[in-house]
Amino acid sequence: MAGDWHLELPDLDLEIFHGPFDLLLTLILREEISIFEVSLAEIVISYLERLEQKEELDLEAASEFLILMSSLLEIKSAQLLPRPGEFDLEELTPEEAREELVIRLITYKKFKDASNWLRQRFDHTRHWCFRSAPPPRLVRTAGDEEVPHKYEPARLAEALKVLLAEPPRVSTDHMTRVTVSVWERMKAVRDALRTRAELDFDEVAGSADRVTQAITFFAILEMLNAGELEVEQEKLFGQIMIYEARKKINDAA
Amino acid sequence: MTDMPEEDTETAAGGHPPETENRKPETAALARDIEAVLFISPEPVSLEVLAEVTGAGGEKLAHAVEAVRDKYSDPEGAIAFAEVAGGYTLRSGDAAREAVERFCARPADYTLSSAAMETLAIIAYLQPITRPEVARIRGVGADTVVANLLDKGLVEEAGRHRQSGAVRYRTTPAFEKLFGLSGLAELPALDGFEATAQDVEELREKLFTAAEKRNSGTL
Amino acid sequence: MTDMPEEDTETAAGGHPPETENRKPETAALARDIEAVLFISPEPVSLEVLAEVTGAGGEKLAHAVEAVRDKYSDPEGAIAFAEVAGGYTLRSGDAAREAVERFCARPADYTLSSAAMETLAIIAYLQPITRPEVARIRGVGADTVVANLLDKGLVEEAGRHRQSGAVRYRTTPAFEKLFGLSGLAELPALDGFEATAQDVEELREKLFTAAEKRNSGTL
Repeated sequence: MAGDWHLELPDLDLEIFHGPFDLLLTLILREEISIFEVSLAEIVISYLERLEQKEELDLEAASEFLILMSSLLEIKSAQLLPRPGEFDLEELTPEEAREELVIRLITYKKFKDASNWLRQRFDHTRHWCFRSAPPPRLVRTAGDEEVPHKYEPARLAEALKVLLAEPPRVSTDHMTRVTVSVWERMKAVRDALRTRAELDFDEVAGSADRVTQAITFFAILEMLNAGELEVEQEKLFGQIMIYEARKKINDAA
Repeated sequence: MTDMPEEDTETAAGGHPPETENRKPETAALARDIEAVLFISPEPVSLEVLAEVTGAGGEKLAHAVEAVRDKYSDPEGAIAFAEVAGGYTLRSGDAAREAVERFCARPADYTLSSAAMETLAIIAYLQPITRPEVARIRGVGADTVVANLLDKGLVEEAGRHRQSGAVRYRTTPAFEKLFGLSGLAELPALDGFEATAQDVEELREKLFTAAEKRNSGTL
Repeated sequence: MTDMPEEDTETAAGGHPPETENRKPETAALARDIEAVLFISPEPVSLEVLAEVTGAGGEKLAHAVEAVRDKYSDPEGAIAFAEVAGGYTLRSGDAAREAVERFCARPADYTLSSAAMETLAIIAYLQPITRPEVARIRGVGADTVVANLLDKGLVEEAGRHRQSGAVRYRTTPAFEKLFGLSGLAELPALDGFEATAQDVEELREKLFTAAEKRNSGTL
């Protein structure tokens, strides 16, 4: 991600975050930070800076990060993005979203604690080395004659039937995979702005799935920060209007 | 071994003091056989296999196993006894760790990221479990992490989910070896990590307060 | 072995009797390191490698190696020291030979994991078939599973795919024994599929289609 970011970064060490729930937990449990006081844009930016410093774009990490941010958005989204229904937000009220999140975070935390137990165990046992030598060949005798008749052929047919069965469509968990990139969405916004001066958020992402909406939102935050765009939202739950920065200035002038 | 009345199993060095009378020559020979089998086997050996191979069983076998365990109980020893993955095995001793690591040249190789550790914990406790289920708990896609764990041989496939057809995963004996677990039963009860009602309340409270601030404030 | 009156070389614990003055604690630690390395190494270890790994050399190293040799010199021991093929190694002791032979002669374990069963079914019905095709049908990598089946002698290579050059696999007579089949013609019929060339192609296509749906649906 090219660009010069000279923002004051929030008091966050993103190195310590490994997953969305990690981030959420940390943000929420650290007394001094309320997630609603943390600008998503700043987190995105400081993250991108980090990527830049590493001089390599870890797409895997970037994807994870975006999903992570969409988790954050999950709380904000009910309030930030236009109304449920229009945006297919699964009809979650902010209260429901919060409750859902509490449940998920608690479940996650349980396994996080279990993984810490494993970590301690691992620190102690990781140096163990087991003998890797194979048994001596001298007495190794297994030949075809000794293969027992152990399975019925029907087992093979059963195994294949499982593979032949087309599964019922399960609704895709919106947090498991990112299929769009922030760069793609930036391009979509730029393309849309090429022919006019202003754009409603709905027009670029309104009919898209939730992850695409979230990522489009980050794309806009990024372009906003790069000075490429300006964004207006007149009231809570209101329309988000997007302008190309230059054009708006020109209009004003 | 019949001609060595007081000799202990592995080293001829030095006679034994008379107080070790409970180790009869028979037990010594049995312990030696067990020791040799544990040494030769690339995998942990279960009590059943030891019984099959030595022809001994019950208390006698158990005592002989204990004799081997005792023999390798010195924390400064080169070789140590371990009970992992449902069997007994010998491993390198902790004291020799540095030399062993230099020899294996593997230290960096065997770090596990937090993501890997979390995923392992989830799979260990909830096995068999599918990738989407792991992803849901961690809140992040599990494909790469699970692929890495598969590569390292720490998890393996365990059939498919009946409805979705998604592959389910479970931990392997290699996982138990790496973490020095005699079996999955050795994992502490998950209830022990359960958040307290107070934790839950606190979390809910903080989210709630944050939301209120949000409603009265700005983005 | 904790009751051994004369502490042997590998344990640094305890003071040494005055008569073994050449065995300083340092040598004991060195001997322990050597012993551990010989224990874990699948191959004989040369003096050069030991020098490299322990950082010791010359007389000091030679003495430590001798200490390990001494430790394992009991003809009745479970483990013996051997100098072979330009290196040192540990092997099972002669006295334990019978137990070791009984252990090694146990029949191979032909228990198939569900992953192995699936892979075997795919190969059986669609043979000859390449690994990438198996992976595509199963939706997960097939390398380890196929390698295991090769190890067990249940599948074997059957030339290469003309276009891709990928190795193709087929089942073996051992596979037929394991499933009590007198030939591949005895494979149970799948609904609507005969073992004709045309039907096999159709089966392959159906499996590919189902796999795609499964993978796009559940992630």
